[in-house]
Amino acid sequence: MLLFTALNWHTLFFLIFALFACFFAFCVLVTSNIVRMAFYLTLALGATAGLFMLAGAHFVGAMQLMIYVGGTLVLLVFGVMLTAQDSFVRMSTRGGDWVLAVAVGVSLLALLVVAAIYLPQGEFHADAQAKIPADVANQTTSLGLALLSTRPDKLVATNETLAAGMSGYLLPFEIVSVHLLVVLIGAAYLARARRHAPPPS
Amino acid sequence: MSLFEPVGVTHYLIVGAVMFVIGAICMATKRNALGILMGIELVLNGANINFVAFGSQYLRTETLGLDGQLVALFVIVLAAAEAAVALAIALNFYNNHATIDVDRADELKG
Amino acid sequence: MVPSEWLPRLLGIAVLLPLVAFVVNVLVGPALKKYAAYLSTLMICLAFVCSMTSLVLAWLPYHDPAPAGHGDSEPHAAATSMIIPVADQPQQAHQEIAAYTGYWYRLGQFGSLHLDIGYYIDSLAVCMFCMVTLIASCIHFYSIGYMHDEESEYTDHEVTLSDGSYLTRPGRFPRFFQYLSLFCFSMLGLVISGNIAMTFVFWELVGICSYFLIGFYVERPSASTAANKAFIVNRVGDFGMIIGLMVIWSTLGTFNFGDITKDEPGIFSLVRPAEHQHELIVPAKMVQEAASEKVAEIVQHSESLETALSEIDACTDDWRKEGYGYWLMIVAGLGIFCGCVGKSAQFPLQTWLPDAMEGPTPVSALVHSATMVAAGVFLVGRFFPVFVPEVLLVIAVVGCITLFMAATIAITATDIKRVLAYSTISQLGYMMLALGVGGWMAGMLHLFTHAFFKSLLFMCSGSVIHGVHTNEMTEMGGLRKKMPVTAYTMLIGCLAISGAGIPFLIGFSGYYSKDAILEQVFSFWRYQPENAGWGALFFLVAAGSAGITAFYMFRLWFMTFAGAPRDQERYDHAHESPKVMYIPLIILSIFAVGVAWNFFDVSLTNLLEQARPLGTAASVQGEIVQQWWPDEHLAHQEKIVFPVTLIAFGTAVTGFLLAMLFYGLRVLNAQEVQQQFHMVYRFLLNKWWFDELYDFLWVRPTLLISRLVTGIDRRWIDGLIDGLADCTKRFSQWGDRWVDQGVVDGFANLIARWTFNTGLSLRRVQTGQLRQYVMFIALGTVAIFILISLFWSRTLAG
Amino acid sequence: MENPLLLFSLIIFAPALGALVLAFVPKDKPDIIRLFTLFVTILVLVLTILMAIPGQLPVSFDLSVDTMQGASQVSWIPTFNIDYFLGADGISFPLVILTTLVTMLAMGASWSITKHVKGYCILFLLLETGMLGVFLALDFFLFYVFWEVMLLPMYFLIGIWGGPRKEYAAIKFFLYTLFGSVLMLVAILMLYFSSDLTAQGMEAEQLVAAKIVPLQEGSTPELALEAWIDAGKGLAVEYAEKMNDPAQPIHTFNILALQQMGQHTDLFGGQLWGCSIQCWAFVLLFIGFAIKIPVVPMHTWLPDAHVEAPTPISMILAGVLLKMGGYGIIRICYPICPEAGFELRYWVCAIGVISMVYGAFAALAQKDFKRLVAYSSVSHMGYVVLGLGVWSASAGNLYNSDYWNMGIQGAMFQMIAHGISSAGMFFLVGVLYDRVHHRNLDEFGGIYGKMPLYTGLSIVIFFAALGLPGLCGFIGEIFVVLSVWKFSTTLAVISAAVVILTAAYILWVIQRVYLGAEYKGPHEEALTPMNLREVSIAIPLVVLAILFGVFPGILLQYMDPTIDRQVQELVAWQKREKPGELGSTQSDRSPNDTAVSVGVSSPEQHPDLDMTDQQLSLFKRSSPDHQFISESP
Repeated sequence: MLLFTALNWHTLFFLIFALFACFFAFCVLVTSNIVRMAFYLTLALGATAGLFMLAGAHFVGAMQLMIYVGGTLVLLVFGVMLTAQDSFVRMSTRGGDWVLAVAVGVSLLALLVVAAIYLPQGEFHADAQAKIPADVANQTTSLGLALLSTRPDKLVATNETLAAGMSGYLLPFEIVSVHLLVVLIGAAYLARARRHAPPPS
Repeated sequence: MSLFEPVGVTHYLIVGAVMFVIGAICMATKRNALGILMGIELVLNGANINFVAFGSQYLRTETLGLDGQLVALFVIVLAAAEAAVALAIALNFYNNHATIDVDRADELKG
Repeated sequence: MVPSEWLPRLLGIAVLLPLVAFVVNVLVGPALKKYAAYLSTLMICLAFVCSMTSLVLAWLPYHDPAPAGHGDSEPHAAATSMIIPVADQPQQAHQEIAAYTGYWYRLGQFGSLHLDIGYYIDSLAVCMFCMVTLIASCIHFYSIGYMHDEESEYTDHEVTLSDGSYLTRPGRFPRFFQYLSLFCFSMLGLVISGNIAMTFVFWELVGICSYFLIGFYVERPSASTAANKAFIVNRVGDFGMIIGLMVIWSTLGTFNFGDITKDEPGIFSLVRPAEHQHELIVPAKMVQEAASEKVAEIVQHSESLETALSEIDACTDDWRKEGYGYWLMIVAGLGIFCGCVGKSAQFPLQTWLPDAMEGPTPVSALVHSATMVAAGVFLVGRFFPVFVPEVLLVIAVVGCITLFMAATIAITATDIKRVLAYSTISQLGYMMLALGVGGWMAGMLHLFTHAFFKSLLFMCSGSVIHGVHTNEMTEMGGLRKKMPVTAYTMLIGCLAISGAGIPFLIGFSGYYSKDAILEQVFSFWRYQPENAGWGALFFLVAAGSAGITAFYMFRLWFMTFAGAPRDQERYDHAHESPKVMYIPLIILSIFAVGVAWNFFDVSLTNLLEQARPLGTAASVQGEIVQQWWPDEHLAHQEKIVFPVTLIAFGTAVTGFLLAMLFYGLRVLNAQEVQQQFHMVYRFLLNKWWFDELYDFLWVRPTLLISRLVTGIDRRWIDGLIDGLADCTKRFSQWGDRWVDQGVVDGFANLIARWTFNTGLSLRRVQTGQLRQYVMFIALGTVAIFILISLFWSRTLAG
Repeated sequence: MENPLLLFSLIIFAPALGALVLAFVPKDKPDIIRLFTLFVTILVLVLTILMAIPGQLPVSFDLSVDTMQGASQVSWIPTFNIDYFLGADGISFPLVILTTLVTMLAMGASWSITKHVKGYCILFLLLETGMLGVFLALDFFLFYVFWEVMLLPMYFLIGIWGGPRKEYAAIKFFLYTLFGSVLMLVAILMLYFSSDLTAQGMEAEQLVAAKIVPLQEGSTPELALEAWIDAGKGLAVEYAEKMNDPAQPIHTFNILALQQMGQHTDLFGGQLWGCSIQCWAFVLLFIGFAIKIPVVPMHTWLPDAHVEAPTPISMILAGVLLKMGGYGIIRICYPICPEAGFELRYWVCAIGVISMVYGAFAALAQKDFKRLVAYSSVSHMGYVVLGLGVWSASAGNLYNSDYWNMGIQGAMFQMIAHGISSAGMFFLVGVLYDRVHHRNLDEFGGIYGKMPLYTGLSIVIFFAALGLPGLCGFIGEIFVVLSVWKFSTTLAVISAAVVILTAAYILWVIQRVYLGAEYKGPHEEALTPMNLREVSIAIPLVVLAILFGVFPGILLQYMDPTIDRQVQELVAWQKREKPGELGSTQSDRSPNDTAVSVGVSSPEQHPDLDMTDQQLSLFKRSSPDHQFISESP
C-alpha cells in the first residue's frame, strides 16, 4: 500500500501512453496491409494526444484528437478506400530496402536519443501537479489570446527586449487560414474526378 | 527511470524520436503512396511531441511557454492541409497511372 | 610743312601708293588689261611727287644744307681747304642728327620688349625715296613699251614644248606691273623702316619680289632656277643677318635706329652715347650679357636685386675694359653685313646676280642694279655707326675682292646684260670698300650716282635687246645708226660709270663718287701709322679696277654700237625703241650726268652730310686689328686729292683707250689675246668656277644629307617601329598558341569536362525513387549531426 | 547661356549632338548629311567667334583677364574628386577657334569623300568634340578622356577612308599616340596620388588661383576661403575636415590646382628611382605630347598618316591635332613640373632644333607631295618646341624673362600660323590630287598655266609656310628664333640656319609643281580650274595668312596677358627655388670666353696698344694731325 501511495501517477500514465504510441507506430511500420496501417496509425496518434494531455497541453491534445484522428485520418481512409483494389491492398517491399531503411533509421534514432539524453535537465517543480487545475482553466483562453496577438503568459516579464515576444501569432494565424483556403481549393482542383481512368487489370 | 520519480523532457524527446524514426522508416519502405503519407504523419507527430514537451511547465523550468503549444497547433493544421493536398496528388497519380505504387513514378529521374 | 608731322605722312603715303596699285592689280588685274600698267605707273609717279614734296617742302626749308667744304667730297672744294677746320670735332660732338623716328603700329609686345612697324626719316631716307621713285617711274614708263608684246598672246621662243612647237601663252602684262608695284612698295618700306627688324621684313619682301620678277617667264627652267638661286642665296645672307639681329635683340633689347622717346634709346645712341661724344663703345647691356657669369655671381652673393644692380653698374666699365662684349659687337656687325653681302651680291654670295638677268630687262634695271642690290649698301650705311673697326675691315676686304673679281669677269662676258650685271657687282664692291675704309659719304654718294647711270645703262641695253631680240653682243655691232638715242644715252652712261670728267674742274656724276672712294682708300693707306699693307692693296685694286671698268664698259659700247654689224640679218630688223622707252633714257641720262653737281650749296653731298651718323666723322683705331681709320675729312686735303684724281683719270683713260684699240678701231684682236691667255680666259669665262665650287661644296652635300635623313627615317626608325610591331605580333601569336590555347583554354575545358562527367555520374543517383530520396534525407541528417558533433561541438561549447 | 559652363559644353558637345542626329538620317542622302555636318561645324565656329568678340555673348572672352576665364565645374566622380571642369584662357582659346575654323573648312573639303558618307560625318563630328574637349578641359582626367575620344575617330577616319596603305598608317598612328597617352596616364596618376589640396604651401591664395575657392569682387583670398568652408558645399566639407590633418591628403585632378602645387609646394619633389616625381612626370608627359607634335625621332607616324589620310583629315591632323602636343606642353608640362622643366630645358630646346633641321632635310628629299608637306610640319612644329623651351631667364641676366615670353608667344603664334598654312597646304595638295590622282613631284609642272588662280593661292600659302614676312609663318618663326640667342648661342645659330633649308625645299617644290612649261604627269585633261567650293575654302586661309602676317597683334592680344602671367609665375618660382642659378648657356659660353680672352690678352699680344691709344686720344682732340702727317712718309 505504501508503494501504491508513493507511485507517481503521472509517470505511470506517461509510460502507458508512450508505449502505446510507440507500439502502434511500430505496427504501422511492420504491417503491409494499408487498411490496417490506417487503423494502427489512428491508435498511435490517439496515444500521442494522451501524451500531450499529460504534458499539460490539453487544448493541443484535443486538437490532436479532433483534427488528426477526426480529420486527417478520415481523409486517409477515404484515400485508402478510393484506391483499395486488392492488388494494392498489400504491397510488400524487398528485404534489401528493409535492411537499409532500418539501418539508417536506427542510426538516426541513436543520434536523436543521444541528443535527448545530453539535453540539460531543468529542476523539477515540486508543485507542478498542484498548479495543474488552475492552469487548465485559463489555458485555452490564453492560447486564443495568443493567436489574437496578446501574450498573457509573458505579461509578467517587464523586460523591454521581450517586447517582441509579447506580440502573439495573429499574422501566422491569418497566413495559415489563407493557406488552408488555398489548400482546400487546390485539393478540390487536383482531386476532381477524371473519367478516363483505365479499368483495373 | 522509475515509476516513483517524475518524467523529464528527455523521456518525451525519446518518444518523439522513436515516432520520428518509425515515420521516416515508414516513408522509406512503403511502396504505397498512402503509406508514405502515413509515415509523414508519424514524423510530424514526433516533431509535435517535442514541441509540446518543450512547451510544458511540468517538465522543465525554462519553457517555450505558449509557443510550444502554438507551434504544435500550427503543425497539426498544416499537416491536415498537407494531407489533403498529398491525397489529391495521390489520387491524381492513381487516375493517370492506374496505380498507387511510387516506384512506378520515376519520370523525373535524371 | 613741319617735318616731324609731314615727313612720316608724305613718305608713308608714298610707301602705300604702290601697295594700293599692287592690291588692285592682284584683285582685278586681268580685267584691267593694259590699264593695270597705267595704274601702277600713276601710283609710282604720285609716290615720286610725294617724295619730292617732302624733300623740297618739308626737308630743305627746315634743314639748310651744311656749308660747302664740310664733308664735301668735291675736289675743288677740298683742294681749296688746305687744312681741316679744327672746329669740326666739338661741333660734331654737340650737334643733333636731323632724323625723325616713331612707329605706326606694334607687331608684338613681350614684357618690356616690343617690335614695331615704324619709320626713321633722315635726309638719306628722303634722298633714297626721291631716287627710287624717280627711277621706278622711269622704268614703269619704259616697261609699258618694253613689255607690250605681253598684252596679247605671247609666244616664248626660248621654250619649246615636247611636240617641238614654241610655247604660246596668254600675256602677263598686268602681272608684271603688279610685281613691279609690290617691289616698289617693299623697297620704299625698306628705306623708311625705323628699326632693323622692319628692315629685315622688307628685305625679305624685296627678295621675294626679285624672285617673282626673275622668274617672270615661269615656263623657262633657267628662269625659275635663277629665281630659286637668287632667293636661296639671299637666304644664306639672311641667315647671317638673323644672327646679327639675334645678338642685337638679345643684348640691346631694341631694334630701333633712333630714340623714339628719351627713355628708350635706339641702337645708335646706345652704341654711341652722347656723353661719350658719340664715340663707339660697347653698350652696358652687351657687356653684362657677355659677362653673365660675373653678373650671376654678384646676383647670388648680393642680398637684394637693387644692390646687385648697383654693383653690376659699378663693375660694367671694368668689364668693358677687359673686353667683354666686344666680341658681340663684332658678331652683330658681321651678321648684319652678311645680309648685305647676300643682297648686294658681294663675294662670296655674288653668284646669283648674273643669273638674275633671266628676268625682263626693266627688272634688271630697277631691281638688280639701282635699288634692291643697292639696299645692301644702304643698310651698311644706315648701320655704319654700329660697325666696329674689325667689321669695317672685313667689309673693306669683301668689297675689294668683289670689285676686282666682278670686273675681271665682266671683261670676258659677251651677254650684254651679264656685262652690266658684273659691273653692278663691281660697283657695289666699290661702295662696300668705301664704307669699309670709313668713307661713309663716298659710299653713299656712289650709291646714288651708280643707281642713276646703271639703271640708264640697263635700260639702254634693254632697248637694244628690244631692237635686235638678242643678248649676245657678238651678234650686234653698228647699231649706232639704227638706234641713235639709245646709243648716245648709253655712251653717257658709260662715261659716267667710268668716271669721266675734266680733272679738278667738272665731270659726270661717277667722276665725283668714284674719286671720293679712291681718295678715301688712299687716305686709308697713307695715314696708316704702320703695316699699311691693307691700304696699299685696297688702293691698287680699286684704282686698277677703275681702269678695267672703263675697259669693259667701252668694250660693251663699241661691240654694240660701233663698227660694222656682225649679224646682218639682225641688224636689218633692228629699230629704235618707241618714245615711251627712250624718253626715260633721256631723263635718266640727265641725272647720270648731273646728279652730283652742286647748285647753290644744294648738292647731294650736302644733303647726305646731314644724315651722316653722329661720331662717324672721327678717326678710329681697331682694338684687335692694328689698323687706323682716318676721319673722312682727312681725305679732302690736296695731298690726297691731287694724286688720286690723276691716277683715277689715268686709269680710266687707259681702259678707254684699250677698249678703243680692241673693239672700236679693232687694230688689236681680242681673240689672239684670248688664245694667249686661254687659261685665264677660261677661268674668267667660267666666273672663277664659283657655281661649280658651291654646287660641290653645298648643294650636293645638302641633297646627300637629305637623302640620308630620309633613309634614316625609312630604315632605322620605321624599321625599328615595324620590327617592334612584328616582334609583338609574333610574341602574341606564340602566346595565343601556347598560353591561351594550351593553358587557359585547356584549364577551362578541363573543368567543363570534369563537371560534365561528375554530372553524368551523379545522374544515376537521381533515380526518381521517392523512397530512396527519403533515405538520402535521413542519411544526410545523420551525417550532418555526426559532423557537427565531431568538429563543431568543441567550438560551440567553447 | 549666362553660365559659361553651359556655353563651353554647348561648344564641345554640339558636334556630338549633331552626330547623334545624323545617326537617324537615312544613309542614302549624302548631300543632306554633308550639309548638316557643315552646318553644325559652322554653328560651332560662329559660337566661338561670337565668344571672341567682346560683348556679343553674355559670356565672352575678356582680353584684359590673364587668368582662366569662365572656369566652372560640376562634380563628376566625387569619389576621386574628378570634376567636369571647363575653362579657357589666352593659351587655349585661340586654339579652340583654330580648331573650329579648320574643322569647318575641312568639312567643306570633305565633299570629295563619297564612301560611307554617313559614317564619315559622324566620326568627323565626334572628332571635333574630342578636339574641343581637349582644349577646354581643365580637369586632368577629363582631359585624358577627351584625348582618347579624339584619338579613336581619327583612327577610323584614316583606316577606312585612307589611301592604299591606310591600315598600316592608321595602326601606326594609333599605336604611337596610344603609347604616348599611356605614358601620359601613368604621369597623371603619379601626379594625382602625390597631390594634396591641404598641403603646406597650398594657401588660400593658391586655392583661389586654382579656381577651387570662388573669389568675389573686393574680397581677399583668406576671406574667400573662410566663406567657402562655411558654405560647406562639395569639396569644402572634405577640405574642412582634412584641413589640419596632413595624414589625410585630398587628391585632385584639377590642372590649375596641380599647377599651383607644382609651383608652391614640394609635393612632387619625392624621389623615385633616383629622380624626383615631377621629373618622371615631366618626361612621361613630354614624350606623350612630343609624339603628338611630333618631334624627331617620334615623328614617323606623321608622314604615313598624312600620306594615307584623305585630304580633310590631313587638314585636321596638321591643323589641329599637332597643336595638342604644344598645348599640352605649355599648359601642363611646364606649370606643373617647373623644376623638371627647368632642369631639362636644354634638352627640350635641343629636341626642338633637331626636329627643325631634321624635318627640313627630310622634306628636301621627298618625292611625294604630301610627304613633303608632312615633313615641313615636323620642321615647323620644331619651332614650337624650341619656343616653349627657351627658359632664358637666369641670374646671369637678372631673371629677365622677356625673351622667354617672346619665345612662348612665338610658339603659340607659330601653332596658329602653322594650323593655317599647313591645313592650306594639305588642302591644296588635295585639290591637285583630286584631279590627277597622283602626288609624284617629278610628274607635275606647268600647273601655273593651267590653274592660275589655284597657283596664286598656293604660292601665298606656301610662302606663308616658308616664313615670308607679311605672312603668318614669319611672325612665329622670327619671334622664336630671336628669343633663342639669350638661351643658347649654338641652338640659336642652328635654328637660324633652318631658314635656308626651308626656303630651299619650298621653292624647289613650287618650281617642280607649279612652274615649268608643261605638265608631265597623267590625266592632264583633268586639270580644270578650282571650283567655287574649293576657292571658298582656300580664300579664308589665304586671307588669314596675310592678316595675321601683317597684324599679328590681332592674335597676340588674346595670348599676351596669359603668357605674361604664366612666365612671371614660373620665373617667380625660379627665383624662389633656384636662386642665382645660371641659364643653361654655360655649355656654349665658349665663344664669349674667347671674346674675353681676346679682350684681355690683346694688350700682351700688342704691347704697343697703349701707345696707339695715345695717338688715338690725340686724334680725338684732332690737334696734332698735321705733325703726324708730316711724320708720315
